Amino acid sequence: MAELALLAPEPLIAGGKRPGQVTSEILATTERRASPLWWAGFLVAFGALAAGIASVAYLFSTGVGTWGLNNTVGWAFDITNFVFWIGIGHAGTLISAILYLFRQRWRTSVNRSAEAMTIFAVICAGIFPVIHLGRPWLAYWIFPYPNTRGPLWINFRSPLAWDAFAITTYFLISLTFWYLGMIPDLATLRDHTPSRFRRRLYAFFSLGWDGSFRTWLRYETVYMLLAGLATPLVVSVHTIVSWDFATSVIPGWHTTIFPPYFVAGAIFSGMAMVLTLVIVARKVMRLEDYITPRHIDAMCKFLLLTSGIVGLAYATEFLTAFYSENRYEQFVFLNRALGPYAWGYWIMVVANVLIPQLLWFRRLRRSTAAVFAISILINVGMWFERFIIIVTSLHRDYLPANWTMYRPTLIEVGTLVGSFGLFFTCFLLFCRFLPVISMSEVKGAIQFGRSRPGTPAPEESPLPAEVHP
Amino acid sequence: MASRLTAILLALASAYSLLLLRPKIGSFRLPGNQQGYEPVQPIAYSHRLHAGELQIPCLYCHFSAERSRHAGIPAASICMNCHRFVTAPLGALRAEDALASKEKRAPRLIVSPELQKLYDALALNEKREPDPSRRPRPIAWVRVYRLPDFVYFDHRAHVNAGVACQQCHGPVETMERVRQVSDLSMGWCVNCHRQANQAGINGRQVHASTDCAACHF
Amino acid sequence: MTRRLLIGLYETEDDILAAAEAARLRGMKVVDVYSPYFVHGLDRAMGLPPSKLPWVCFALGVSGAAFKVWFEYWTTASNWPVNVGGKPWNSLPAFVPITFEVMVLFAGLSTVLAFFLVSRLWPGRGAVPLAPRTTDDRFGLVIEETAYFDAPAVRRFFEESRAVEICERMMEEAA
Amino acid sequence: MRADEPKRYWKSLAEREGGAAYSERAAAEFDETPFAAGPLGSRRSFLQAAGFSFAGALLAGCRRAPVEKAAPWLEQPEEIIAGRSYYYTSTCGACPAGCGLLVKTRDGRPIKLEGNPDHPLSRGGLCAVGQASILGLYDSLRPKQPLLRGRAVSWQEADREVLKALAEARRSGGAVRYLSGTLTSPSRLRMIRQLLSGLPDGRHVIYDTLPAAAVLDAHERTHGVRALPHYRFDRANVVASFDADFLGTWLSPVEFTAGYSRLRRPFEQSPQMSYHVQFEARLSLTGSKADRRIRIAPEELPWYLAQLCARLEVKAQRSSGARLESLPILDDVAERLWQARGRSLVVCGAEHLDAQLLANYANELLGNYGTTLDLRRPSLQRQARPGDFAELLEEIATGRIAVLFLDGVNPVYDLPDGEQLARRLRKLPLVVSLAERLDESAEAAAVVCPDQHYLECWGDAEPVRGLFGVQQPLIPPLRGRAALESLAIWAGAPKSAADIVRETWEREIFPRCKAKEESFERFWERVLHEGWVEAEIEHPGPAFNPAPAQASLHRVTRPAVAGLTLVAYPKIALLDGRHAYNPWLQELPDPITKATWDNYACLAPATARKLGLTDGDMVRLEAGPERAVELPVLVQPGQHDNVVAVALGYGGHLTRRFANLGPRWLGWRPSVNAGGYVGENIAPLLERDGGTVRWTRSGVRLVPTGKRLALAVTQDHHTLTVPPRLAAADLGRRPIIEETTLEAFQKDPRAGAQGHPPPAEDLWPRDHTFPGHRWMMFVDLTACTGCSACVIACQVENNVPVVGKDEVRRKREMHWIRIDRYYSGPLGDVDVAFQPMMCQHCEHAPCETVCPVLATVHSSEGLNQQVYNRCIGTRYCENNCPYKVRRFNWFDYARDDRLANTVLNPDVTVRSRGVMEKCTFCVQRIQEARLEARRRGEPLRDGEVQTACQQSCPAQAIVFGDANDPASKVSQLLKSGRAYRVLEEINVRPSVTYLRLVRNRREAEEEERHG
Repeated sequence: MAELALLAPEPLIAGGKRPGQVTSEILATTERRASPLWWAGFLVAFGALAAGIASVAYLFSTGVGTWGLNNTVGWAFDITNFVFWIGIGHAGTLISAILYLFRQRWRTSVNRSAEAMTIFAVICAGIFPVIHLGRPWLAYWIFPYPNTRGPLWINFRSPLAWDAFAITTYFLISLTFWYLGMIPDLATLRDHTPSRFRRRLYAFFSLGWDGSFRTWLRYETVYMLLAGLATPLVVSVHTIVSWDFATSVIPGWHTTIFPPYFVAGAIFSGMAMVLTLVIVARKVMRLEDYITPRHIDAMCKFLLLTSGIVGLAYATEFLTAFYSENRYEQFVFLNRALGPYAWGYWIMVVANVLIPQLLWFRRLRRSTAAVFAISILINVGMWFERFIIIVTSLHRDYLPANWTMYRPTLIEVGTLVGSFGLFFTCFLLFCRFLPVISMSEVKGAIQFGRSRPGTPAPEESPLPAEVHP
Repeated sequence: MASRLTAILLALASAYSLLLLRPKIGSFRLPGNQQGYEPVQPIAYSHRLHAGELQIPCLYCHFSAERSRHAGIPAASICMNCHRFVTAPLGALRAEDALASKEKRAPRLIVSPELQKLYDALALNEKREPDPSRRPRPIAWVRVYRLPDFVYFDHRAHVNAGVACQQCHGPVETMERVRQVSDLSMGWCVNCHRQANQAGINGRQVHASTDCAACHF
Repeated sequence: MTRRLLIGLYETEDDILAAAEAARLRGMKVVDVYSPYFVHGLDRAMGLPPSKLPWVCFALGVSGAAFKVWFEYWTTASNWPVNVGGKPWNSLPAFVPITFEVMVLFAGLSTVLAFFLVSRLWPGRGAVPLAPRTTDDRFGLVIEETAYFDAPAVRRFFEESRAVEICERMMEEAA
Repeated sequence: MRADEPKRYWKSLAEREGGAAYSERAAAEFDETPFAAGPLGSRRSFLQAAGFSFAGALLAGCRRAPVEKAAPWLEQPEEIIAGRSYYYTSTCGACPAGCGLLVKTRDGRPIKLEGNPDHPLSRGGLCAVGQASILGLYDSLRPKQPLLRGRAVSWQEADREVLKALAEARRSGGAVRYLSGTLTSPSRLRMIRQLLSGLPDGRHVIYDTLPAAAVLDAHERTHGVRALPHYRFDRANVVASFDADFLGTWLSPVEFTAGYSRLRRPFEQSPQMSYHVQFEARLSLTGSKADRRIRIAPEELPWYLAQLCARLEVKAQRSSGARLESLPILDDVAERLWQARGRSLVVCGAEHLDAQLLANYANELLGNYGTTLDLRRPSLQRQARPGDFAELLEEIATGRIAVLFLDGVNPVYDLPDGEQLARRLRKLPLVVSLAERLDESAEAAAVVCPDQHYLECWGDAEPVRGLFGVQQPLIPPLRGRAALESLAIWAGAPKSAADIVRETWEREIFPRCKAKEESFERFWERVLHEGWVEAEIEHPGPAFNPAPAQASLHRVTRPAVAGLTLVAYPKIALLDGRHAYNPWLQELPDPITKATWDNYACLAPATARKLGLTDGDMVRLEAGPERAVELPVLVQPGQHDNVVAVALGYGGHLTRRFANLGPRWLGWRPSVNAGGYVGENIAPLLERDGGTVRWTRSGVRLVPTGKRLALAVTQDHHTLTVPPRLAAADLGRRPIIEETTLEAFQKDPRAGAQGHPPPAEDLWPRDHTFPGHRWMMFVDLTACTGCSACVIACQVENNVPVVGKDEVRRKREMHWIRIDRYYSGPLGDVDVAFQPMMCQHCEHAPCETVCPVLATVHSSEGLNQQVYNRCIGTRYCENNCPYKVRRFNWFDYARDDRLANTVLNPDVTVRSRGVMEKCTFCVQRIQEARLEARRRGEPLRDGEVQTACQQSCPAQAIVFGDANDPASKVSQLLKSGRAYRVLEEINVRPSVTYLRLVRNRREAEEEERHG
């Protein structure tokens, strides 16, 4: 990988850490009292979660009618949020698995939080297909189980059934991957924590890990196997999500470009979300030495690449519609760009394609504030991308008599806010109680880029930090 | 050593509790499954006696099974077709006669307490003549076989296709009190339809649809 | 039978690599190495063969996929064929996505479970750390006393190979 | 009729009366069926409970369902078997048109009205209002008991009060007036005569809210008889209609539609259709079907008629010297009429004497009297005499009335000075109302003796002279007392309604019918079985006197048209507001505007643009001093620029009941306006001219208020052309509706085809053959008038809930069949096309593939099945439906009114919250017909299965049947060149085929319009 060559000269971890220092510094966040900033963040997130719970409770008690949907637009915020969160959930596994397979050692600083983000994002995503049901208490019917109805199985031809399997698999594999990566660190925590209660807890979850190298060897094999499985899984999951749309007959949905387009979009939005979180985390938790501008820089380049792919997809859609000579297809795309939801379309184009182009400038890539702002904008843009795909394709489809407009209700907004609340609540709890950075991996990577392994590295790298192509 | 003992004790305890719970577990049914339901009816009408011993055809009373969705519970007037004349078993009548002559009174016309309920429902007096001072009151039987409201079962289709009543209702002619024999689950319906399509009914080719809309609309 | 284990604790990756290799080459009985992270090259230094877990992964992945394809075919085309949108009874292309997912699920979960089984890891298993700080920043080389290399010889070896700390454990073994 | 068929009619009075006695008893008993009123509430809860079964699985102790009792009859009725539907004949009482009915009853209650296919007027059709009128029977707000000054009292007490006043009037010679709408019931008229004859000053005054008095007056002058001709559209090859909405609301729409559409079915075998030209100010349903539509201001109408007459005079060489002005369109119309003389028809709906005289003259010149206009058997509808009514109002004003009876009229609501009238009524010694429900006039009456619904009492009708229909009670009375019985009591000879009706028929009708039966009994049996009977008419048609018409011809001049003219009009569903209580009708989208739950000010696009108004802007409509109503604007293409059109029938007290309609949640908004009514009453803006309320008023003003009101319309985009900037120039129009001209059709039956048939070969193996039946539906777009009868028929048949204005506004209406209406052509002079759209039952249904739980799958007979109890509500099917015909239960739509629930069809599941539903092709009817055929051991014949929409369609535009039966009607239609399928190119292979819309135009004309 070219990336490797570019990154090799600069140390991955600044400050010339020694392994013991790594342990104490990373565990510091879990062992000292929570900072007021953490509490503030937690309360905000929990408040949002409470709003979401209230919205969903109201939804369950009253009906899906409390959302702004109608006979023509059967999905809007619900599936937008679902695809959005699933997309977010993709960067975690991507960073962990794909970069692991490509031996991108810079991943060690961010993979843990990225994987946690995946888990929480998939939880957030998984909620929506359930709550959007008319009769959510029957959601389990989507799985085939022996029953007294004949037995009546499920429709394996339905992309929603595929979805159910894909998301379940993705969640389980991601969870396993995350947990597996955390076992050595949990053992470290177990041996490090002064609290008896916590020791017992960590002891339970660390499964009796003792750092035996024979286990380590198998562990590395399993980890690599999982990474190898997770990589096509990431691609398949978002491909399947895109098939929810691509296999339909609705113009604007029925497009073969969707799988690569969605996967690229997912990685794009996921990476942006990782950036947002990591930038906050390194500041709040004083992990600047572990998450260095180099990491951010590398992720920015990834953003630039995926933004390009997404932009290309936007253009391609218009091109296919143009040469299809299909009146319905052409209309849908013109309606996106010029119709009543044009504002959403242009937010999407600006935020996802135009603004990320700023990342061509190295100075901006190195400015955490700028990257933070751009990453947030990308998240907004990617949310709108899904909204536009779903709503504008539905609200004006084949028969003009069916055309309607969609307007969200407060309950829907509350549910969206609630999903962010859930995500950040989980993430903040994770930061508080688990090592946000994979200690065992960082310890293995601290020598990387240093002139002589094992000895303290100079403060500044003697080599040029980066070679421009 | 102590832990091993505890484990053995625990295993024994759980085995014992399983043994205790066995009837409960054996009778476990999914919700909605009323198989084995055998409610007490307002009149202790015996299908064993009428359909079994006396061999009255099912369709004599449940005649609408041929022409309607519902098999129907016969009207009291159908009962009266016979019970206008038959008021009790011969033995009971003789016993009453004997008792009456012993007590030196006229024998009562209505001996059976169950038939008394029928005559009461029709507001008949002791001579089984309409009693204008009383109001007829219909007999509220307890429904045994019940399907959810989203299922449309049609007796007419089955009876005319030659499906025996006992196929679903079991040996009613042997039951004192009617019991729900089949579990009335969808799988039970569908399997019968499948078998009928393959094997026919009484050697006759039939088309028993397994379309959803055969029952759900 | 009682086994006498000697543990040398090292501070750096290079030291443990050198020490483990040296111990093996000298013919000492290297029981295990305990390390806070995966040290590349240590398997070669210790002469450990590669793990067989990939075979488990492959076998279970394939059987998961096979089971799912069969199950999908059986439910949709055989057990109760239902006309869905005019699609053929056996809509094989439509079965691919779930088959793939189930393959990954089977392969992934079973590999991890196999790993836990082989490595004897389970919740609540009490860990017996042979040496302190091996989950933090120390590398522990565990060598068993044998007839050729008695305890003092091993201790000497540890001191020569820059061990920062040496300790001993006695282990009862049934077999 | 075979003895064993499901349709069963009464065979004898004794039998029927026995039945009534039985059903009275039956109603008191429990019902054996699980679908009767009682357990209905539990159906929904059961669905829910089934849903929670997973949770229930954990509670092993609670596994027994609640005990359900079943009480059979005590006395087995001979004819009735529980669970079977029986059909009885009756006559529709929703309006005086008197269409023939077959009432479907189940276990002692009517549940659906169907047109009687043998009825000579309606021929099997039934309009939306008629279909919906069954809900009136189960209206729980109808008063049970009489009211004496607002207090519920016993019948004896009410009768005492009335009899006392009548006795007083008899003694003192006080005036007794009986005010009613047009009554076509011979029995009712006889009883009124009987009541009034015993009084010194008793008079029956007839007053119509939807009058045709000018037609009557015109015929009085030209023919010497005050009669309303029986228009025979089934014989008219050329129709020129001047503001007569004969397909929608004028006189007898079902009959007219049936006749009209018979001549408008171009097929290859007979590529002919009638020609229809419409002159009108607003866009009416009838105008929307016209081959040629000319927008005229209401004031210009007599002049146009005069010009037509002048041209016809010339052609008939009977010119009276009227001046001919250059009007090429009229030249063409006159020519066509002349070519079809004797088979043409000029009708005029305006309440304008000159116009009506001229229309008569035109018909006379064309020789249409005796062929397309029947005066020997005149229509007996709309018999009002405005003069009498004016006199009565005068009498009321001066208080010279002792007793006033109000029967089926609501003048307090209808009249511009209704409030004043109400005050005056309260001052009268005694006002007795026979209203079915408490409307404005009943509220002003001292005594209310509620009449019964026509399905629960005896009655009869004579809509056209010599054609008698009978009404029979089909349920023990739920509310009120039959007006016939009230009248008999007040006349001093109490008698049951059954006896009264029988007596009338025996004495008055039987002798006139020259029946083949010897005895009345046998005759009566036949009448009850058939529902109607025709009597002989002896007198010849009257002679024509041209003088008054010619005078009009010379009197009428062309008026100057300026300013805004208010035009009040009856809507298809609401008419004059008598059915405003009916939520089905309130929620029925107007076929033209597609609006529900409101009336509004329709403005022509040019006018709206000039005033800067768009849909939903609130305006104050001001007429005269201090008369104003605030209404939302609705821009109506095709309307005359100088006209504001507002619907009648809204804003009445009967609509107050809808205040809490619809699912209650945070975002809920009421279906009524701030005043508590649905819509606004427009009557205060109109002018009363003696006994006539003028429906047009010139010189009204529109003042924008700056407020807005979201109209509950079901269609937002009105054309098949997408907004121009959103489409490439040549791809803007969507080939959803295909249309052609008659001329093109005659050259090529496939003319106008635009679709791309899908490739014959299939990607998949042919796994799905349909060896048994293959159900298909055809919809003839040429025949369909958009009247929406099918919508209500479907709603009744399939238990479709009412959702309320707020839900409709949110585009969540539940109708399984909707009528898409598309405009084309220039905005001022639009062409209208209607397209009934329901589930297309696609062979390659996109909805089925995407449902994860197999809740919607295909049947072996080509039906797209929706299994409610399996549905979990992903709505994926709805999204993936290219026709968007699926309907989702967003909430648990209210079914709180137990009495109203009685109307539910026990053969169709009531859907709970969170499940999808849609048109099933009336699978319950297929199932019923199939099982009955099997029971008889016969194959299912073509036509035995009729869907509800097909059954009610007055134009017979819908055909349903088995495409695997080579002799079936659908198999024949499949071969038609007009057949096309919507969105054929996406290869979903729908089972619904449309027959191309053909307009009787020349190709050049069409090109000129759309070129």
